[in-house]
Amino acid sequence: MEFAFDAREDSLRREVQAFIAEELTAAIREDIDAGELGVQFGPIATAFFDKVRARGWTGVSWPVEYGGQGRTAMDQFIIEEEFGRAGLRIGGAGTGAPAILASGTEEQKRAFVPGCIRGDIIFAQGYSEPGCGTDLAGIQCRATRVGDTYVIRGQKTFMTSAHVATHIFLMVRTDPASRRHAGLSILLVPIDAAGITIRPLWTIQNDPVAPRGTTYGENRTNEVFFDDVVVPASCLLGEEGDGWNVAQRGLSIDRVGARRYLMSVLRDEDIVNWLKKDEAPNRALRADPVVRDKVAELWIEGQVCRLLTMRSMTIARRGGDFVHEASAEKVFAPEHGVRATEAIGQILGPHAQLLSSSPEAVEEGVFAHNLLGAFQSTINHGSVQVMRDQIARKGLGLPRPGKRGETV
Amino acid sequence: MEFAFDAREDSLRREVQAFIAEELTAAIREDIDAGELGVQFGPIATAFFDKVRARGWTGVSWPVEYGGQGRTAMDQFIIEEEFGRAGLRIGGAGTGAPAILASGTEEQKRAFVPGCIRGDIIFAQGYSEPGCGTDLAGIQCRATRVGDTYVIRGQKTFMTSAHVATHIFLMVRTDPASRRHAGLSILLVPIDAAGITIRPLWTIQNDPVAPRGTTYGENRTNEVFFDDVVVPASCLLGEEGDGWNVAQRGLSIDRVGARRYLMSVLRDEDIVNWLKKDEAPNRALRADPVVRDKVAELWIEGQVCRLLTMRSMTIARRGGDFVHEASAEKVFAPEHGVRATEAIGQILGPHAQLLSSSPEAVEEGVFAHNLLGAFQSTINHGSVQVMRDQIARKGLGLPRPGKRGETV
Amino acid sequence: MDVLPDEDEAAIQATAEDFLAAECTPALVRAAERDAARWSPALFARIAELGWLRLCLPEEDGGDGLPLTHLAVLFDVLGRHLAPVPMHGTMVGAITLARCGTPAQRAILPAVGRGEARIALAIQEADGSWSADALALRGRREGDGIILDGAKSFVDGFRESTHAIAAFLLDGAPALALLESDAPGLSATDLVTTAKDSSASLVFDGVRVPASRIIAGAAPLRLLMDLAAAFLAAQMAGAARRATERAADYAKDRVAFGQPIGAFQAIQHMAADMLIGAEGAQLLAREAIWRLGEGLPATVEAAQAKAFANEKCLAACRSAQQIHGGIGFIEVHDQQLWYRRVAAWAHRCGTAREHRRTVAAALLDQQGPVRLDVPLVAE
Amino acid sequence: MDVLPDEDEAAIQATAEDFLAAECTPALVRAAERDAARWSPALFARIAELGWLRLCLPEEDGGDGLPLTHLAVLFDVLGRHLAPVPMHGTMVGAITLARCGTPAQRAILPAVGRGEARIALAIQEADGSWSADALALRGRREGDGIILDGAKSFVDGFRESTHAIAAFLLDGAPALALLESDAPGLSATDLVTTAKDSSASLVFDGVRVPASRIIAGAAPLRLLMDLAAAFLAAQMAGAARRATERAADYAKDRVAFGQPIGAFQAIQHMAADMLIGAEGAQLLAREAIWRLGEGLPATVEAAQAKAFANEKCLAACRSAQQIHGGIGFIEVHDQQLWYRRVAAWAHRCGTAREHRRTVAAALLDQQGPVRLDVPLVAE
Repeated sequence: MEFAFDAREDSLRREVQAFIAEELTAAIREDIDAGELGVQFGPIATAFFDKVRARGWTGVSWPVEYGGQGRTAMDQFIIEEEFGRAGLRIGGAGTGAPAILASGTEEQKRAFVPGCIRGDIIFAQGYSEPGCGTDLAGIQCRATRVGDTYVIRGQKTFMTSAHVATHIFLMVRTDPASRRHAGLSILLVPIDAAGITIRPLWTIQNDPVAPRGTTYGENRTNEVFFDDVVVPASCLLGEEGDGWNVAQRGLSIDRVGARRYLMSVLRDEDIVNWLKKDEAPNRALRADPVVRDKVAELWIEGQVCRLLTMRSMTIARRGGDFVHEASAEKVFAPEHGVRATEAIGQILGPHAQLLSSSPEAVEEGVFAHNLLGAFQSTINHGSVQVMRDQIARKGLGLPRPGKRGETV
Repeated sequence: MEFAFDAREDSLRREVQAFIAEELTAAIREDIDAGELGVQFGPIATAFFDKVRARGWTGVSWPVEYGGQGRTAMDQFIIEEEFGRAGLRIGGAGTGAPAILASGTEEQKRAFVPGCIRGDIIFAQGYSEPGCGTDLAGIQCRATRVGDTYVIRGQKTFMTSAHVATHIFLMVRTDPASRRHAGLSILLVPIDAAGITIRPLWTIQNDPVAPRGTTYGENRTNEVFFDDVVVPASCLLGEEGDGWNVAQRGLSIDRVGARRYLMSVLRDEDIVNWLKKDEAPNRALRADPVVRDKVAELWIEGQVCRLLTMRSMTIARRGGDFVHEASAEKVFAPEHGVRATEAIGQILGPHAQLLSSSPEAVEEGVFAHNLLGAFQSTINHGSVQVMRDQIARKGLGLPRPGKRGETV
Repeated sequence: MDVLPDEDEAAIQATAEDFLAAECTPALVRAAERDAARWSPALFARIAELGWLRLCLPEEDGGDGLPLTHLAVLFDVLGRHLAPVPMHGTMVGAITLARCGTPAQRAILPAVGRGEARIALAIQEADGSWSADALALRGRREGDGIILDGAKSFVDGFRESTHAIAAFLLDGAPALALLESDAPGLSATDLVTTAKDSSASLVFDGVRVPASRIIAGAAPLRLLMDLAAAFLAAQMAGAARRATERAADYAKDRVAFGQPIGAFQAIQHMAADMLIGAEGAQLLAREAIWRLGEGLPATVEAAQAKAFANEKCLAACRSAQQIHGGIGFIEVHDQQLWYRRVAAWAHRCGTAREHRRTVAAALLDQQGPVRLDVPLVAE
Repeated sequence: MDVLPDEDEAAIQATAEDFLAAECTPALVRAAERDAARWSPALFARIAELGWLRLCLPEEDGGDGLPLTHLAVLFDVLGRHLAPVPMHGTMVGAITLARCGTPAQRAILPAVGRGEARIALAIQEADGSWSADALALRGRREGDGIILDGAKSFVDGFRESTHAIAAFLLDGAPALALLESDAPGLSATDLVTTAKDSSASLVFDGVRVPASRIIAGAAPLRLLMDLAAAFLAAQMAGAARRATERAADYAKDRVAFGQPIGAFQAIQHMAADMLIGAEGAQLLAREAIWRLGEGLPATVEAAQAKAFANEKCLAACRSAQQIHGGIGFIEVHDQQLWYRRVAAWAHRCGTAREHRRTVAAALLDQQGPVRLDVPLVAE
């Protein structure tokens, strides 16, 4: 056991912090905020991200031969955490590249991974459909093999970055006779392929728009329609019919890591730092033992989130396989985020309802917007219900339910 | 709506309180405590209970023709509550009489109900078996009709009052080919029938014995073995094979009412009244805003327990049927009891572990013993899991599970 | 002891449910959100026609003189349908005036009963405290009246009100002032809340209130705050119950893993807890309102109801979101309407912490033992 | 950053698990409960032979000088098997002496390593507070030493100890006294706890302690209390984890409603939460112990671990009882052993409320912003 980062990691963290403090100017921030989802922005921000890339802080843990840095997952965590704390997303989660590295052909790796690292290629995740979210095995979006092409027909939803993406990491049913997990495949689909229609789904964070750093603060996601979209068969990732396993390798990265961790715990720090402000209401709340007790309770839970994340990082570093540990993190941390959000509401009182554009809003309304969004992290990328099923079965060996008898 | 007792009920309550204050002497208490389960005791206590009966405070809501008073269920609640607060059990729950009144023959009603009221007849409840508790439909204890008799063979467990009872309210399987709820019957079996063996099961409240008023403080329950026990066929209650329905009518009374209510909430009052004592540690804890906040939270939950109980009483008074209301009470109140017990532990600190015989024990160790027992009330007479199933299905119309598919 | 609606109350409840289910659709709620005024004058006019506003006003003030429990069931139904009308402040204000006002002050009540006068409550100030001890707005005596200089915040429904009742300090003691919303010197800034209803901060710049419009003393403010907390708790219970029913309905239809998600025990148990939370809040609120109607002390009961509702009704609505999965996050889906509103209501009229402080004081700072069924009286 | 046992730690853990699974059976635990001394000298002797007691003592004191994390895994395994041996007080005391003691005071350590010296901790007093501020026992200087008159309470393992370390006030500041358990003037009264292990109240009637046996200053007491809280949290995490595993095993076998109860989602989700609670406590405790081993400030980390363990490990053990149904209540069934012990441990070495107070002070009463991954230092 070693509950500390090593000297090299500490120094990396300081370097990233110093870089952000020096380089991330107000002008760059404005440029980034004017863009979408931290990926579409103007020339000032582009220059900034070029510097980030020049430092080797994107594609950190990916292989050198595909444009990565070949460094440790912990280095990547540190870099992502520091940029995440500054409100910026730096590569990694949700990009599709991990799955391509795991299952792609040599050609696909060369075609996509360097672009993902450079930011030229942005994947949207094409899993959910109107009829299936948590249970992805119900996917109906169909791709039919016709000669050297696939013809795609169907609909996807909650494709958050579709409107800024260059490609879709698309899960389709290639075997129409198949059921459940069998007969699914992953296609890497160019977003500009003919027959793709993207329609915005505005979220409850849209009016007014959630401030930076809100947990699940996206103001837009998308429905995407595929109307006989023809793509070359070379878009297939991995084996046809093996899409479930191909996707699992890519999905798991969204359940752990810096982004998920920060999403769940930033409010713990925010409320403490807000209470420490030298203003009268803050002073009064800070002196209230009931507030203090609650804040300490949240803080301790936040520490558990951190340690569960560090446990996942330890397992990854050691090259081991997860049993139930990633699922445990994906239950405790999101639900902590919800508990923290609601507890903070009862500390702030009526200020907790004031959104970003409101006079008298506290911290640009981040607590209020978080209240609107936090529950989403208990659903996306595997609901806490499904995660608990997995903990019980994998971590404790409990049996799958069979046909249940009468219960009353 | 009328959130108050009427003048007659208030006066009844005052009368019972005055009676207990005047008549329940230390000598009587001693005599009762020397007995078992509030039903076996010496001549002093017997004289006291004769006076209670003379006031018409047993069998309160049962028909006059069978020795009852024909009064309201609320009168019975008030009387049971006041005696319960004094640590005494007065008729009603668990006696078997409600089920006999609902399903018995005229002869059975005359044979048993007046005796239950007088205290001459005491029923032990013979439901659980080693292989079935929550799922009573798994009962295997067999009764075979042989001429004008039933021959009983099998085993029961957790028969708490078997060692003081005169009869067993016994659920048996009369149709060996039947499964689940079908083919069960209820027999009213004299405890002294040949072939019945009673063995004590000592509980974790036995050494030292839990003080009076501990939630689930029984120090003994029993296993009961039936070795070809022959009883007359007239012991059958209701129709042969209809035992499930016969029992439901008797069981429901154990899920609501004064005893269940007090079991869940007495600690709320106890901790407040203990904190109000004029001693230094109590004063210090009483002044701690964190303790105050927690005690208020428990108190509010206790009020919800009271109101859920009053809702059940309202439904009963109006002659309506329960939908999910009794189940809601049977979820919230026992779990509140557990929450209260554990929260009080973190208020009391190391005193919370001191049992009844310990020096320095707080309130004779009632909080510590409660910690040992409170969880039992989330299990007995229908686990909170089964109760929640019922709330969801009956209260919200959610479907029974069918054959579940793969969940991951 | 009868904790369920009686025949009259049940009839009002059924009528209100039928009416609002038909008239107060999610589309109407959305339209009110988009409107600059953020309420539905048309719906409020219909409600006035139906007589709900005069139901519990005294007969001598043009009301029907029915017990306050009728409002308990009405607020439940208004909460169920998220009715965008200024019933809460108007009824709280009107009943306070009916109880504590002079005949001159009560002169507004017939207009309230007709829906013509609408009242907003200006109780809290910038720090958000829900406590008479936190009052900072002071009245300065001048001639036959007082002058108010200062500010109020979190004044819900001010834009659609004709009047406001403001709490302030007069000679160091609490008092209430009945003001016209357009009183000279009074200005409002809109707040933007998760509920997207109307809420405002007020600035009092030498606002003159004649002595005849002042109600002095701590008791009227106490009554006003108790009514506000209890009525809002009732409204939250209704909303939470409806959110629970909607989630259950969704769970019956939505299929995952080969069966309706409502057949999964995890969803069933979550739904059961949602229902219990909503029902517990409803019972607590109804008890408080019944006591208020009987003229009994109810500060502790109102505090209990709001403390419990804040946590449990919000949890029920959040679980309803969870059951709805991704669509709970999407603006065009209706479920979020319940969540956003209850997320605001859970922070109005006092936090759980503040209300528990009231309960704790009643429990611990008075002589003598307590019993759960013996009401506590706040100091 | 590596939060899992390394090769050495894992080896110790595996050895300890094998040994205690075989030797420290529920029957042995029960026998210790029935014994007047309430511990197992035989098991402790075997543990001493295995060298566990000297593992983390300094080499110059006859120890193996291994990092304290080895004790973290040992306390986990001791908790798993409810080992009725005085490891907790003995190790806490010994490490405090090793860190803060004079050479003369450290002279006891080789005997500790051999199992011959066993230490009980006399920290708390009659009011049960876990705080140096609550010390009331005062030492009076007399000649070359001090005289202690007063009382201590909740002294766990005193009956089986050869020594006690008592916290007291010397000239108004905290100090520790190393005493022989049979010191003249020292008398004990047994307490009866849910754990049915040994715990006592002590009366000091003119107990004389030579100056050479005094360790003055707040820091040694702080270290002692941090070690006590962190080790006990580690032990609770182990017990909760094992209770969870046992409940899961039971749920695989026990059939109800036509399937093993462990196939019900309600049971599965309860079990998942039990596991997470035990693992969270384990991680928090291990971090605290690692920091203590590195000589870093760890008061906040120890407080975090014990606060979390008190609530979550007790909840896990209680849920294990719930899964066991009626038999959880029966003395002859073993599951209750875990529940009864953790029900005691959850109330020793500080309540959640007390430990959260420590965390809150470190969070809120110091300058500068906080970050979750930057350790807080208690004042």
